[in-house]
Amino acid sequence: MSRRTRWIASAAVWGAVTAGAVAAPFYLEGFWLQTGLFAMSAAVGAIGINLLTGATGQLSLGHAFFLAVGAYAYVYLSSDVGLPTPLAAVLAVAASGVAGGLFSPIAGRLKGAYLGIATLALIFGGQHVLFNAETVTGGYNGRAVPPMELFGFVFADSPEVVVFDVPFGSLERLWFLGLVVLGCAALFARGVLRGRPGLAMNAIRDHEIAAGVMGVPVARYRAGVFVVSSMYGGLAGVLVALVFQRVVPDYFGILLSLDYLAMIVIGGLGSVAGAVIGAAFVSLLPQLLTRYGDALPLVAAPGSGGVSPAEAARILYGAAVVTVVLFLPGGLLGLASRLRRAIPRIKELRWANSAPEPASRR
Amino acid sequence: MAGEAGLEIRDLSVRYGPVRALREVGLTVPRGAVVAVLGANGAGKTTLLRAVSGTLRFHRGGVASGSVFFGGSPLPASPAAVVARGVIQVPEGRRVFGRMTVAENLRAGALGVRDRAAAAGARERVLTLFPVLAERAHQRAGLLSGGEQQMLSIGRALMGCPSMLLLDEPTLGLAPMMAARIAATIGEINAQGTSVLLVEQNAATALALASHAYVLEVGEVALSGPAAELAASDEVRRRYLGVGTPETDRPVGIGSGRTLPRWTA
Amino acid sequence: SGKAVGGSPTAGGDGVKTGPGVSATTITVGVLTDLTGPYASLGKSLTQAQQLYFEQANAAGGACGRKYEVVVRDHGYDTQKAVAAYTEIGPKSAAIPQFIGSPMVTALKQRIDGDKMLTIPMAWATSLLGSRAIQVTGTTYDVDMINGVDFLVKEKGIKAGDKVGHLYFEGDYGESSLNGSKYAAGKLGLEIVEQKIKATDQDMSAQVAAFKAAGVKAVLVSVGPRQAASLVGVALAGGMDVPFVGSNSAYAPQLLDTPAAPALLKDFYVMTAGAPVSAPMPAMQKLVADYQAKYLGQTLDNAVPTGYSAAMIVDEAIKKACTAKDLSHEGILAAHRSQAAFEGGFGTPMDFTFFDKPSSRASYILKPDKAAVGGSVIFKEAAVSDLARDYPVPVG
Amino acid sequence: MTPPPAHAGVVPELVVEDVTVRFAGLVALDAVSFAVAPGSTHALIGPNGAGKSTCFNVVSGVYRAASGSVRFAGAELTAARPHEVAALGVARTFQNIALSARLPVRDNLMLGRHRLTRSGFVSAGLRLPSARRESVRHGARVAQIAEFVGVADVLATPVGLLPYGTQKRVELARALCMEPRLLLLDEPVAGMNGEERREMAELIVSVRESLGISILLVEHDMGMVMRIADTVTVLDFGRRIAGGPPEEVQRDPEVIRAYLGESREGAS
Amino acid sequence: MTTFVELLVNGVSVGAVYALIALGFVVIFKATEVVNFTHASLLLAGGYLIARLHPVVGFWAAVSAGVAGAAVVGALVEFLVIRRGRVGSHGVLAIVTIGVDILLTTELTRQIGTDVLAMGDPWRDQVVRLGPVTIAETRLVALGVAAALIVAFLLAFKFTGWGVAMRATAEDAETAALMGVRLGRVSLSAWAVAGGLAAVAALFLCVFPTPGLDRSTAAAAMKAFPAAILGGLDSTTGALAGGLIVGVTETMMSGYQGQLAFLGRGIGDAAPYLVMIAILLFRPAGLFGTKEPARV
Ligand SMILES: Nc1ncnc2c1ncn2[C@@H]1O[C@H](COP(=O)(O)OP(=O)(O)OP(=O)(O)O)[C@@H](O)[C@H]1O
Ligand SMILES: Nc1ncnc2c1ncn2[C@@H]1O[C@H](COP(=O)(O)OP(=O)(O)OP(=O)(O)O)[C@@H](O)[C@H]1O
Ligand SMILES: [Mg+2]
Ligand SMILES: [Mg+2]
Repeated sequence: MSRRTRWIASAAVWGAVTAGAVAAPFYLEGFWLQTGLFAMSAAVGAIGINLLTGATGQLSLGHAFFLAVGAYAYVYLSSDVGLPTPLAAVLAVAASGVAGGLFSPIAGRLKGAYLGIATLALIFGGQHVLFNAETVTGGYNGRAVPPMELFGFVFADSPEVVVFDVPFGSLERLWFLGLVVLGCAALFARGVLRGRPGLAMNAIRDHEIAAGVMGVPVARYRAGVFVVSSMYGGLAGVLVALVFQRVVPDYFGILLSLDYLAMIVIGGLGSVAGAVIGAAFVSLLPQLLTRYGDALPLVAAPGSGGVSPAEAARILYGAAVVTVVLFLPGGLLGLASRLRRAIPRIKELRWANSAPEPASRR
Repeated sequence: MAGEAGLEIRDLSVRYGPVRALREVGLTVPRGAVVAVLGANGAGKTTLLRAVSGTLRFHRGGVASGSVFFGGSPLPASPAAVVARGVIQVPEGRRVFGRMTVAENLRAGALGVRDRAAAAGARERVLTLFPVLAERAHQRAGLLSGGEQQMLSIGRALMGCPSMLLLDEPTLGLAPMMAARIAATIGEINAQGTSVLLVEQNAATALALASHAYVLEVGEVALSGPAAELAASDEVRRRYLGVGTPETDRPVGIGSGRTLPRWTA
Repeated sequence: SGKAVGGSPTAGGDGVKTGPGVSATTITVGVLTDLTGPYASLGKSLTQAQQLYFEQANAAGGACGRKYEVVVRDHGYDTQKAVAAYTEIGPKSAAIPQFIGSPMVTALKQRIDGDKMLTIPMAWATSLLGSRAIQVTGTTYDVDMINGVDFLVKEKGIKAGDKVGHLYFEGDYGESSLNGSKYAAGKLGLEIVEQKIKATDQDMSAQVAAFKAAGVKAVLVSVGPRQAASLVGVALAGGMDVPFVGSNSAYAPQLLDTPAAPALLKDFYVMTAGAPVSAPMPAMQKLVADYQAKYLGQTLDNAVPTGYSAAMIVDEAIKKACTAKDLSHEGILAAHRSQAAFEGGFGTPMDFTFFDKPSSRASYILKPDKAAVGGSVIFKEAAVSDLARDYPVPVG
Repeated sequence: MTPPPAHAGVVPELVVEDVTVRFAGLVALDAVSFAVAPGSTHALIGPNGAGKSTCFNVVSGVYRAASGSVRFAGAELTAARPHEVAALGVARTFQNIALSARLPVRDNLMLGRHRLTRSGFVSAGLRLPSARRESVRHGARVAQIAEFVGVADVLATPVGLLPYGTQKRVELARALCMEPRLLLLDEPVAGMNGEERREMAELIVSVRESLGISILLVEHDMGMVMRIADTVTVLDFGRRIAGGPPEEVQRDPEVIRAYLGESREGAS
Repeated sequence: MTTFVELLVNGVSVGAVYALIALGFVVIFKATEVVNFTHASLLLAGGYLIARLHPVVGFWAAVSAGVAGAAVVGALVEFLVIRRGRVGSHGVLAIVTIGVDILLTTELTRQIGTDVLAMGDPWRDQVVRLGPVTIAETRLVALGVAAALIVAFLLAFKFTGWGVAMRATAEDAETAALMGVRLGRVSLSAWAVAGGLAAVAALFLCVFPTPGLDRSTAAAAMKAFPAAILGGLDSTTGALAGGLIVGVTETMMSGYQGQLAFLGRGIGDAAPYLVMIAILLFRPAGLFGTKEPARV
């Protein structure tokens, strides 16, 4: 198949995806928009941790901390310092980067399970600070998040805006912001992974000493990836705060970190698309189940005994992690590419042309 | 064939997913014999040994057809069961347990041996063969030099009191003197009744040791016969004995054909 | 598209103005509870009690010619899930008779206020006061603690200059309680020795050691039942024989089956605004009978009347709003706020006209009792201490 | 012995002086000294465990020497970290293959270009034109080197699926991709048969011919050492026991005793 | 001074329980190099069995049954999940264990419901008085059991064929198979042992100073993480040392939180992690852990 047809095919797919994403707020109710926005934020964070864990082989259980730094820094900088919100958002992302940088003595030196568990300290230490530094963080109850304001346009429910007869509240408006942020974050990460830094990261993962001998400053790169990954975390934090309109310390706990790991494994380690797919899966599944749990067999109404929808969601989530990892090496993304190969006609739409089986980089 | 109760490989085909690595390979190691397998890189020598030991599944491969018999009955597909039958492999690339000490590595080699006296005897023999292993008994194996690891790898296999030894490039990375020692040892072990299937790039050594030899090419048996006959064949001399024999020793470099232009930044 | 503008309060066929959650035949109430998280046992009792209430209400003809429909969402004490659940059921609920978790309610405070959604949080922190739509029932934690300190001074021989320990949870619950105990201590010349813990802490040995070292004469307990049991057990075993006064969330009858039982039965008291299920009130006895009939063999604790009366508060507001022919959120809320002396038959009367003050300041003092239904009995009838009456409640 | 090519001037000398390396209770290198003349091929031989790889590790910055000095291009290498050594134009292959098994050959080779390329997180992430140009230009060079080494047809294959011998070639190609001035080869023909050995030897010679770089070689195949090395240094138990032109070393009784053994024929 | 001694003694006694939890964790890591997040739910399973069975069969029989039952659960996890995962990467397997943990914990907490289950142990709330300091009998027993088990495993790993096979498998399964190691059996036994250890740890976690087993019990497994890392993930001695350090740090920080108020109240929970970071800065493989051999 010629380059040209392939290009046209992929342009068509992306066009359709974009059109769908743009049309969504006109049809979906608030609940779905909110869920979608959580998924987008999760995707941004998952891309970040995939850079670290998937591409560089550094386990992190502390990612939730960087989300917290981003979220709280945004709130602090915009409401207490009084910076314009876009600037506050940018600085909040930078602040997460700095927090990641401060951890580099550990992040540059440890690896594997040791680093993973060491990063738990970020979660517990971080939550301790969040609970205690009440003047900045609001303590246990957290703080309200000021809405983003870009060039005079406010991402909030008021002033009212109606587009094509559909009232555009904060969720509808944020939807587009989320799309743009996710798109940029994904493209950036793809560039990094396919470029020189991505190779160096993979080399560190596969053979640390060889990477050094090939000219890669290993400790500096490890720390660098950690910083980039924390900045992704921070960006996800800002986004989730905007959607939430509230930041509370409890949210940024160990479970969130574990969810992120599950996302990248379910989606497919080391790739951007994998992170996005995994994030969507992990964020949507419980919501789908609580929403439509009543319709499922074996799931009982909450409060009536039996398996409640929340429990069913947990069980399905756990089962999904197990099954995907065991039976779909390469995650959902791997499954997708295998399907694509299996169905010749769709094969023509392949946008990742090379890289056969072990899709460790994309 | 003379293969009275030795190792018999019949029409063996092996695949790694879509890659076909062996095609209808037949090979016999009579009891008490040394048989050599030669072949270029990627010919399938390692694959052959993996198929015998039952470790193909670790490489996402499997036997497509054919069978392996040992002592007159089929060899089971599980590595542990193969070891239990006395068929022990020295894998390619040393594969010592780097985080365990040298002594523990040897211990691991004897895990399948019930008979304590036999294990002690084997240990004695290994340590006299490779004194350096005794000196380094408590060093972690991962820190040994390449050649020392190779010795450990062979020693570890000998700890299992094999009745049939599969050797995948045992002299890889060994100094000439040590390689000669290994060759002599193989002869010795063989003399004590152990059959040997030897995969070896050093064709001269291999053909000197073996009674019979096979040449694999792209997964198929291209040549086979008594070792002496093969050693005399032109083809084998050219391809597998090439470097290192004075006759073919010609000045290389000049006129080697290829050149790489310099990089200008 | 289906989302096009519309859905503002419209008049139904019966001339009643309706709002979200109210159709011609049904009134939907939303329950945001915790059935799988740390407060699962509370959530379960509350939810079952409320389901019982609305079932009974429907059997008695419903409200305003409509039947109640209860939508339950379990957020597992996770703020994000609670926000998502509110986004889902908020637009289709007339009121929320149960919302567990003060961080969750706080996170949604602005939206609840904006939606004018009558919401009854199942948390009693002062930070939830000050919002017109949110109705904290009974006393707040600090008021309970003030009454508790008063009790210690009046009946347990604590006097000015003594030290009193206060073990509390990180968060609203604990900190609200601590506010109360500090206020009371300041007024009475006591010294409070603080120990803060997390919900995941299980073993209170270190805290007991610290209290012992400080020489406390009594201990206030604003933690979960497990921690309370551990504290009391360790203290007694270690020879620290002092009275303990717990907040209403510090005790669960299940603990009487554990080795901590003797210690709990000895000198441990619980402060609460609602009467215990063992209280000899006719309404309570009927509730106990009905509940046991419907939920055979399930734990019956003091959360049952709490949940039941919260449902009753919502039902009353809706019925009142019906007479005013306005079942919009605003209508329901206005009807609710017009009640100055609500009495559901389960304890002290409540005043809903102010939303920046607790609706009551009277606390019962309960004592664990193995034989009693619900595991506790009234030790002292509900009363307002002088200290609590004059206490300026912090708001928000 | 081939005289150093004319353009050898750009290649500095490697001087190893009195280098001692100790590991808990073991002297792996004991005051070893030798020098690699610009543009020459220098072989390092010795029995197993003599300290050859350790020597490589010291030169490439992987191990720290207890004392002594290693100088190259005016820099002291004993204090340098691996990537700093690489930056000076020192490349090496590994005795035990150290490639990224899951990545295709092309990516493994591109890693070799790391020191010659510049694009960082920002320019790669934003796909700045500079980063694109760089990757195209260096991609072409990688293809050229792959062609030269004979791995051009497996550029897209994950390394882990290749046979041992081919992986060894990829190792060499990756080192060449660093455009080294000094190339350290640790047993480049281990695991190869006669013909492949000869090819590899030719390849090494043409590398030196066409690039004029210095090569430091560890190899147990004496035939090959004799034919391609200009100078040989022999180590035993961490000590330098002999050195000089190959023919001389080959006849040294000490070397025969410690390394070659009495019957060289049988062992080659 | 008395307070200090009392806190120290308490810290050591809590630490013994943490050490027990960490030990199970270390056994799996040593045997399979997998960071086992399922440990929390194995703990819950063991505790649940003991709690449910003791009224029926008596305490000691219930403990044996609990240990056996949790071992079976561990073995089942291995057989049904871990074994199927020819994933290669230990990091990915660790994530599988997260999934398994979610499954098991959800079901077990559903079973436990809102109850608080007593373990029915013979020590009840008895304490031993050492001068002015009191210590719960349960904790003394825990310390003894932890020490005994740790010594036993130390010896087992070093000197038995099982230990050697286990470590060999962890490092290189294929080569271990070539040594005649039955991989399935080794891995199965490791998980079974970890399950049994979890039951023992659960017992001591749920007796006297804490009121009993309930749905939040599993959270305590988190304490084993800093303990295991502190000591070195692959060291049984390290599990003991790490457990004690975590216990003492936590207890001291909580006990003195009045004096340490500037660090924020509730520092007791975060403190073990801070100590862990401090130690890892100087010893990246923990106090007793073995460093990766690095040579090329
Ligand atoms: N895991 C695998 N997946 C796919 N193909 C493989 C795998 N392992 C080996 N092969 C292929 O099978 C063929 C035979 O490989 P094998 O390792 O058996 O060769 P060999 O004769 O041992 O070579 P060498 O002398 O280099 O060791 C090769 O073409 C190789 O690329
Ligand atoms: N990191 C280390 N820690 C401890 N000992 C080491 C380390 N590296 C090497 N050694 C020891 O130093 C000695 C020299 O090792 P080296 O690898 O340099 O040998 P070599 O000459 O390359 O041998 P071979 O030809 O077998 O590869 C060996 O005895 C080895 O055990
Ligand atoms: Mg091979
Ligand atoms: Mg070497």
